[in-house]
Amino acid sequence: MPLHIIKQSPFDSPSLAQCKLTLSAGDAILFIENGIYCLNHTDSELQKLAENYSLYILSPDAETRGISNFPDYVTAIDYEEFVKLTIEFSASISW
Amino acid sequence: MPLHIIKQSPFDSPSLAQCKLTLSAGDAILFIENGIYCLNHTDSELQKLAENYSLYILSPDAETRGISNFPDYVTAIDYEEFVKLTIEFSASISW
Amino acid sequence: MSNSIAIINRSAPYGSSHATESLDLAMIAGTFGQDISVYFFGDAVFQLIEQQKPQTKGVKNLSKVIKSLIFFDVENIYVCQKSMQERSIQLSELCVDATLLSNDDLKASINKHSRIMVF
Amino acid sequence: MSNSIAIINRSAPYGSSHATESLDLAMIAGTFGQDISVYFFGDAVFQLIEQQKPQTKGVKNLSKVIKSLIFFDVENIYVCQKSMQERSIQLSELCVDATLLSNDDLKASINKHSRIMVF
Amino acid sequence: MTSFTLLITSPAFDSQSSHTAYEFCSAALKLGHKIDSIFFYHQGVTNSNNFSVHHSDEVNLHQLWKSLATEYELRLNVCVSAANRRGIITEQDAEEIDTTYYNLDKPFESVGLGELMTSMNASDRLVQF
Amino acid sequence: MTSFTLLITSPAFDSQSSHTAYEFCSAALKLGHKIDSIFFYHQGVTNSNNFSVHHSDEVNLHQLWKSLATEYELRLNVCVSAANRRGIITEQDAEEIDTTYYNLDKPFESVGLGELMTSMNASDRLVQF
Repeated sequence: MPLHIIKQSPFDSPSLAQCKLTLSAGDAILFIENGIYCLNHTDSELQKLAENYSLYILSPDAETRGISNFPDYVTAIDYEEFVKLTIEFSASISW
Repeated sequence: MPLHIIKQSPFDSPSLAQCKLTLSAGDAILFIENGIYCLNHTDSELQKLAENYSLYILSPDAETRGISNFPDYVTAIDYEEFVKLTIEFSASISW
Repeated sequence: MSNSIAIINRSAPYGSSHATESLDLAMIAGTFGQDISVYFFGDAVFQLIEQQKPQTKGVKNLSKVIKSLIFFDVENIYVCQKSMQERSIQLSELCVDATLLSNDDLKASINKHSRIMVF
Repeated sequence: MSNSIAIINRSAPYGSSHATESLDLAMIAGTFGQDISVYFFGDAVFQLIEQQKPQTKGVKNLSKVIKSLIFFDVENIYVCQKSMQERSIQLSELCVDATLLSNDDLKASINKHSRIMVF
Repeated sequence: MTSFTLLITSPAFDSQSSHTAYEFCSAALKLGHKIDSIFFYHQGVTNSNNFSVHHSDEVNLHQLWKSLATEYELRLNVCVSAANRRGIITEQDAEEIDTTYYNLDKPFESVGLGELMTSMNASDRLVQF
Repeated sequence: MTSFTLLITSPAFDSQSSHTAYEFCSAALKLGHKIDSIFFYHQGVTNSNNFSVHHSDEVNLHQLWKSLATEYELRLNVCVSAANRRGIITEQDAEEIDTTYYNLDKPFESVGLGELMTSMNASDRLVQF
């Protein structure tokens, strides 16, 4: 059960697409750095992912980029909660 | 009339897609470095581009990557011909 | 056209150093009296979001840097409309009165330049 | 599973330094007797092409490096079948007898590891 | 308490990831966790370059790492081959190329990749930045 | 004869682009063209770091630039701010931070971005790598 950390823009890199190919039941995804822009996907891709996986967003990285209202299917967290997530999951993959 | 230089893989970056949005009649495209992998597109995208634009490939970069048979719609060139292309066209864009 | 400069930005802000150093270059070009156009294309449209609030000490708010371009005589600022649409960004979210370009206008505008740099 | 290492390669060779330093790391892990699996995923499948012929002095032929992994006790080499198909690469073009994995098998295999690195 | 190895493979200035690692590390330490080592590999080695000079309004990540390492007695391990290739050398490396100048110094330490294996084996978690 | 300004914004070791620039530059010179300047900006400044140490079987691009510059009297201009941020400093920069060590030396020259404007205006073509 890895924690998937997406740190690149889905418009600029294959990170989100590659991560999706390796998701299994019980996995979680955390969006940080330019991975925050996954929220700008028009096709409600994240909403679909949220049906099967827990989605988190690193709040300071979102605010830096001008995003302060999060959709209700993602949980905004801080660095301490980021640390806790990496402990809760047995492994992490930084895409 | 710019020469478009594509140096990133089309599977890994938006370079080819972005270049396509800025192409005008008379432009040429040169594939170098990981841009060589544009030849691996399955959907015959390059063949379509070749109908309207001149396509070149930097031969040493292709051979490095194990590609020595080029489709007939791309012209293989060396560094000296690369230099000549940048003179022939009034500007270049390195994607 | 002989010495006109186009800077094509295509990188998102903060994740990398592209935006900062590209804007530095644009300001120097303006200061040196060059004929310069700055394009925001692809992920670079994220640089224009007004509500940016860098949470890290020592990281510049890029929307403020972009607003200041005019003081360095960088007046031609163009935004790719298609890139905004793809990223669900509204005109009202932008920090400057930039000129929105359709794809055909974007091509025509870039093609006027003989010195083109991509960041 | 506690200390098993997975290295996920996803970068094309030569254009960047990812492949070289990732393979260096795999060899050291093998030498140190770690339980290691190496995955070739996305553009990294291009690293496996047999016919690579670096044209620059001082650039290593990566297919030879990959063939030598076995001598460093790196035995578990996996390739994503879907990535090969997307890039029109045939099995006969590869430089090693790697295990081809379907998407479901790839997931299951990666998930067995507790130390996962991406290059 | 959980023990971590942090692997940093992104460049100091050209990517946000090294800064993310710094914030993550600070948060983990505040929560009382242990950082077995911070291992700088690939482009991450640029964090160890002590010639980094920044405008007064910019972050100097190199200095931040140094302060954090001193406060918490952290191990800042830098892969020697990856560093050398990128123009980052210790006093000993400098001697070998007949120069007296160097830019990799304490608390950063130049080590082999084997140290990463040792640290991973001793830690509960590996996180890459 | 055509005159060129070459702008290098990619890192020396971590991308192939700097090497492409070197091959392009060599070919242009062989064909009798003029290189007004090679301008290193953004991550391209890492080409100027004279601490780069490579295995004997690896390319040392820093040395290749030096040889080419000496042979053809090329101008290797390095943007001072971009270099400093990435831990590349001249003797003068070193004095300002109270150290005697530095890693940016002739034939590479530390200059401002204005030099790029001057060079572009004097050249027939700009090519970015």
